[in-house]
Amino acid sequence: MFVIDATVEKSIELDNQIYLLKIHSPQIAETIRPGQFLNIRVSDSYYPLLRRPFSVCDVEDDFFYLMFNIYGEGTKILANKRFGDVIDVLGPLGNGFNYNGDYDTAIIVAGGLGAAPFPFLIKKLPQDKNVYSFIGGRTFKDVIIHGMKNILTATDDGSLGYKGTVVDLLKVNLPMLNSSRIKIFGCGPNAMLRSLKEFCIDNNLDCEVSTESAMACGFGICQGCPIESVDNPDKFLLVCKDGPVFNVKDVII
Amino acid sequence: MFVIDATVEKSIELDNQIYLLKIHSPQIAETIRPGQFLNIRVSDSYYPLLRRPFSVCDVEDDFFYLMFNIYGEGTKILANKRFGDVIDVLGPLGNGFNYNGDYDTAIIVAGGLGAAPFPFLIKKLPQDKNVYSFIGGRTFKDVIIHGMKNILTATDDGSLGYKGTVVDLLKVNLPMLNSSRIKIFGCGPNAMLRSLKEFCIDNNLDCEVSTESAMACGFGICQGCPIESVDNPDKFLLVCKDGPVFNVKDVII
Amino acid sequence: MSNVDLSVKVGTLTFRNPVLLASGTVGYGSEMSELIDLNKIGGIVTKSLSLKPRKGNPPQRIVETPSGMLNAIGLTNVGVEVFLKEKIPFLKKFDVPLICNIAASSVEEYVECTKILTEEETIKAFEINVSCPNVKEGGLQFGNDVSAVGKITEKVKAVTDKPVIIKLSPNVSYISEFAKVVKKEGGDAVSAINTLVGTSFDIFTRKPKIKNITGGLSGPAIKPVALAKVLEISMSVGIPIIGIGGIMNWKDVVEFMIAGASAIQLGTVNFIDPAAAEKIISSLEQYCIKNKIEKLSSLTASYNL
Amino acid sequence: MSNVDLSVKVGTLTFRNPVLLASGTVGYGSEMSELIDLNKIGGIVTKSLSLKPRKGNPPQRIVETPSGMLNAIGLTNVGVEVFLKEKIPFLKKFDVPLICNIAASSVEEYVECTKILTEEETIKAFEINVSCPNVKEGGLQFGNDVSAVGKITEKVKAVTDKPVIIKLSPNVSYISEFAKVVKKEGGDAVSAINTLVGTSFDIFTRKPKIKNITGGLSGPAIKPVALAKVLEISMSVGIPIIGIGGIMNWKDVVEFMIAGASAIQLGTVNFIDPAAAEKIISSLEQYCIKNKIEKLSSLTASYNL
Ligand SMILES: Cc1cc2nc3c(=O)[nH]c(=O)nc-3n(C[C@H](O)[C@H](O)[C@H](O)COP(=O)(O)OP(=O)(O)OC[C@H]3O[C@@H](n4cnc5c(N)ncnc54)[C@H](O)[C@@H]3O)c2cc1C
Ligand SMILES: Cc1cc2nc3c(=O)[nH]c(=O)nc-3n(C[C@H](O)[C@H](O)[C@H](O)COP(=O)(O)OP(=O)(O)OC[C@H]3O[C@@H](n4cnc5c(N)ncnc54)[C@H](O)[C@@H]3O)c2cc1C
Ligand SMILES: Cc1cc2nc3c(=O)[nH]c(=O)nc-3n(C[C@H](O)[C@H](O)[C@H](O)COP(=O)(O)O)c2cc1C
Ligand SMILES: Cc1cc2nc3c(=O)[nH]c(=O)nc-3n(C[C@H](O)[C@H](O)[C@H](O)COP(=O)(O)O)c2cc1C
Ligand code: FES
Ligand code: FES
Repeated sequence: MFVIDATVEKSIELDNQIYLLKIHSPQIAETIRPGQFLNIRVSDSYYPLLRRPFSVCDVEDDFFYLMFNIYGEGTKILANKRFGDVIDVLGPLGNGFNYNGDYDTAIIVAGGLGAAPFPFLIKKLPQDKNVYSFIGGRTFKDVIIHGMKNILTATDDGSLGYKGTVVDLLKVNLPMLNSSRIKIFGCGPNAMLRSLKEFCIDNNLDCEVSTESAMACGFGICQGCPIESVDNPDKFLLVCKDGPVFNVKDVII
Repeated sequence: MFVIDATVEKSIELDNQIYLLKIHSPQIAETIRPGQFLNIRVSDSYYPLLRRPFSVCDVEDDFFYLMFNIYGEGTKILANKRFGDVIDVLGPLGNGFNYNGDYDTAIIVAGGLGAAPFPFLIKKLPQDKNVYSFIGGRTFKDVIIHGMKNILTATDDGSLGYKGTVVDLLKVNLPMLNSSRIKIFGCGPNAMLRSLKEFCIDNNLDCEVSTESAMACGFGICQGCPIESVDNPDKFLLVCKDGPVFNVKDVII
Repeated sequence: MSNVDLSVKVGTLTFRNPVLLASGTVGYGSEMSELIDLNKIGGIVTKSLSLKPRKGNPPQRIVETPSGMLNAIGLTNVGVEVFLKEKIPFLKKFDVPLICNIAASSVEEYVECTKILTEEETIKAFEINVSCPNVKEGGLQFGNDVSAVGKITEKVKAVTDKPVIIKLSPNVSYISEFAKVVKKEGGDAVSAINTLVGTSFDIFTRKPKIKNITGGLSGPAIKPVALAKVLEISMSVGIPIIGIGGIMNWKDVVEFMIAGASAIQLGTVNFIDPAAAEKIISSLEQYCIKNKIEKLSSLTASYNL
Repeated sequence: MSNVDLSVKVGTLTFRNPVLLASGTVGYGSEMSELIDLNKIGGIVTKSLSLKPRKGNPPQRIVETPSGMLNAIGLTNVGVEVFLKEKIPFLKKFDVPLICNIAASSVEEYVECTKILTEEETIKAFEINVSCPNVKEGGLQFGNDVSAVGKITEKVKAVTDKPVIIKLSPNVSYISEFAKVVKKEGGDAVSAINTLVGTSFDIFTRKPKIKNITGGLSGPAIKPVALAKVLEISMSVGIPIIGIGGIMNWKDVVEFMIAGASAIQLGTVNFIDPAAAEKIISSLEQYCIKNKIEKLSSLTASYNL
């Protein structure tokens, strides 16, 4: 964990108003793992005041990528960064995915911008794993397939792929994957994560999800990001330090 | 008085870290008079929150110019404006100089950035007036001669022109100007304005100065910019509305 | 024309929309009238008036702070007499409810001002400023004293039939105690909040940047505090509330109404974006249409705790 | 090595420089130690401790506001016992004065905590939090009650020889009255200020963004208020003050010292720029050299009104 000034290489706007920010930082590129995140100071003024947490979306040589859409003040400023702009990055933060396990098929389940951490995960997956990417969104505009492999899509309105939630799509397709040694990696809105959790627990599937929370510090000093633990009702876990990736068995989403 | 979005044409950096911002606005260019000012919103965030007042430095066709140096947060943001950036301008504000009078020689007395309003004034002076520009600064770096005519300079450290204050320079040179019908126009730090006022009153010279004050609104609704009136000790004048230009006889600086 | 009803009630007062302009941030209306159409605004609250003209504090009166500003104007005003003679005729030209804000140094002065002003039919209501942090007498001395606020309410109510709104100070432990006494003494509504006491030093001269030493903090910086005060009153006292503090846009207005405000006032934003009131009113209308809200007033105290 | 003396005294306590890290914004030091050299910091104030562990408030606990943030952590902490067993050993490795902050729900609990912790020699002083706005019992209930603050000071002083600093609430009319009672009951210093009560609503769900309904406002937005509170105490009570509230850089530190603070604490800035403390300390040194200030402590209460 360190604080570093990193230099923007370029800001890329994908079709659907999704931005990819390519940033130069050998130190981050070298140390960060899939599922970890960075806490980014978007401006040196006091407005916006707090850093903004972003998953690392991908790493390429000495560069890393962030993926986001313009949501509020902070992401608006980020989207306008240009070549040569310097941004203050705190990271690597959090635990990251456990992807070196005893399984043969990795299933990505992403809702909307929940796609962000997966290009990097897919890149880092050991060679011997198969990957299927289940990508959902409200409409076709919200489906982000950048950096995904073996893609199946679902939209609430049926404008692209399966009509229904991405978890429904998973339910329908799982039998056909013909694998008993599956690990699921999910990221997306809480409602999606809750239904994914239910499905995985009912079907005894190993599943890790990347969670979100409002955050101030991002590294465990403010206690701002609690998440209810299954094992210990007397104590919250911290999304920033104990997560953001949790096994669905361990947390109440 | 109106609020308008104006488009930056370019930001020009003069040698001595003085910026000229050229801005497109036919409405401002057409209506503003020398000595009037604009209250400018440098960013649409809440930091910095308040508008910043700037004299109009010059007008050319459909463009107007601001002149400033990087002083704090606001001027830093302004200096970084580029072609196409839109800024929110409130103006024209204040009264401006009375330059159409019964005199034949206009004498400009400017200290440091007090030079700002004079290029426009000099341009607008009736053809039949002579102009001399007395320009002072702490060192040669602070002497701004942009847009001035018949220049005499003074610096506190003697690094350029006369060694001493610009008012001292005026005292020394006034007899040589050979004119009895003089009008003096001053702008600069309060200490300079005070000594200019003293000199002009002692010598019965007609003198208008452009004053400064912290401001919030710039158009008379906040009462934030009082200046002590000579005539009426029971009531302050407002720099933004009754000024910023005052005859030195009327105000206590 | 849409069917949305933006009108709100504050006690017996009706405003065509909840957006009023706050005392001290609109002068007596004339400058603002060049920049916005006053006939569209919910109402105007005048700069605080006292019986005699007040010169106010010497400069520097204003300093910027992070997302806020400090002011110590010191209640500069033309006095009741000049107001009636010179300012009212201009305001009469507009179809906009006028609330007259009064600040005084004694209970008697509050009463005296009200007595004189209540004769003027253009004035629809009074807002009694018991909370100015920038004057030695009156101001906080009253604003922090429950019984003084009660007494002022009672005495002012006794000399006017028009609604009396008491503008409360946020610089107290429990603002609801003040709202309670206002209600008890017959006050029609409360305005919350006035500015928070603050200061700022020049680190080179070691002098306060504001000549008055302290000033009143306003602007977006104080919005969370103002909202908490409005909510506190709303949850414990049944009195109409006019919400004030850091409102910059229509979303802030909705937030204050949800927290308990029947109407709101725009202060500092008028300096930054003089057209804010008009923009906000039309955005509120759009918001209602989009969210199928028939009566904007249904937002008031609609919090979901 | 420069000859500048950055050290400051707060009552009988000496710190090598005035920059302490505020309670709740540094945890128990371990995470921060990865980002800055704790051996250079003036001191560390622990997250508020209570006798038993506290789970704290459910999420959402944090929301950003203009130039500030609201938090309602609810005093999540490991409790006195675990603190001594698991956190102290780590902190012992550093040469940095440790101030233990205590928050409790009753006078007895304050006393009990102090009694246990005073045995631990690593702890140099106590900061008694009587002003947390985010817990039902204790917190503001004490912080807004002069006699409760007096009683807590007296009882805690009775069970420890170490300096006792009382952390005051800004949510009161006159903070100096609280400082006075602390002094009278033998308190060694006051910390000013804790957070201001604030709230924020989601305009779509109409729920408070913070689950606890209200939270504590911190950050640059509150700096002017904090400075005014420090000045108020400094002008009327002869007690050392630790200034807190919105400090972001060395200039802010100088401003607080001029206004009356002997030392200061960094809070919210630690989240934004975890290295702020180190940067500030070295800038303060530069500032002293440049301005030929031999002892930084000479700034304290050097205001020029
Ligand atoms: C571990 C982690 C990883 C994330 N990764 C990504 C990513 O890769 N791409 C992406 O687009 N977004 C990601 N987010 C969400 C991202 O942080 C928010 O979209 C961002 O803060 C919005 O900032 P804004 O200034 O544009 O929005 P504003 O609404 O102006 O402000 C956002 C504020 O609200 C809070 N907030 C709002 N939305 C969220 C949210 N979804 N999660 C947490 N806090 C929120 C924050 O506290 C922040 O202070 C991640 C969040 C977390 C916790
Ligand atoms: C009528 C008028 C005309 C002006 N014309 C010019 C001009 O042409 N060129 C120029 O460079 N400057 C001019 N100034 C001064 C200019 O407004 C300040 O330099 C500017 O506000 C600095 O902003 P900042 O954000 O960079 O500085 P900051 O220090 O970040 O903030 C400035 C704040 O402090 C106050 N302030 C600081 N300095 C001044 C000052 N000198 N006058 C008034 N308020 C001040 C303001 O209230 C403002 O909110 C003028 C001021 C007035 C009143
Ligand atoms: C420059 C200035 C002058 C003010 N003058 C008065 C006044 O005369 N009387 C009064 O009751 N409130 C006065 N106020 C307080 C405002 O009416 C309002 O309560 C406060 O500014 C908070 O709202 P805001 O954050 O929207 O500005 C003044 C505020 C400012 C900024
Ligand atoms: C997330 C957070 C947690 C806090 N927890 C505590 C606490 O446990 N005990 C305490 O006395 N103060 C606590 N505070 C208050 C700070 O110590 C400090 O008084 C306040 O934040 C103002 O300073 P700042 O503006 O520099 O943050 C907390 C503040 C924040 C932001
Ligand atoms: S964000 Fe601060 S502890 Fe997690
Ligand atoms: S700046 Fe507002 S009245 Fe002059």
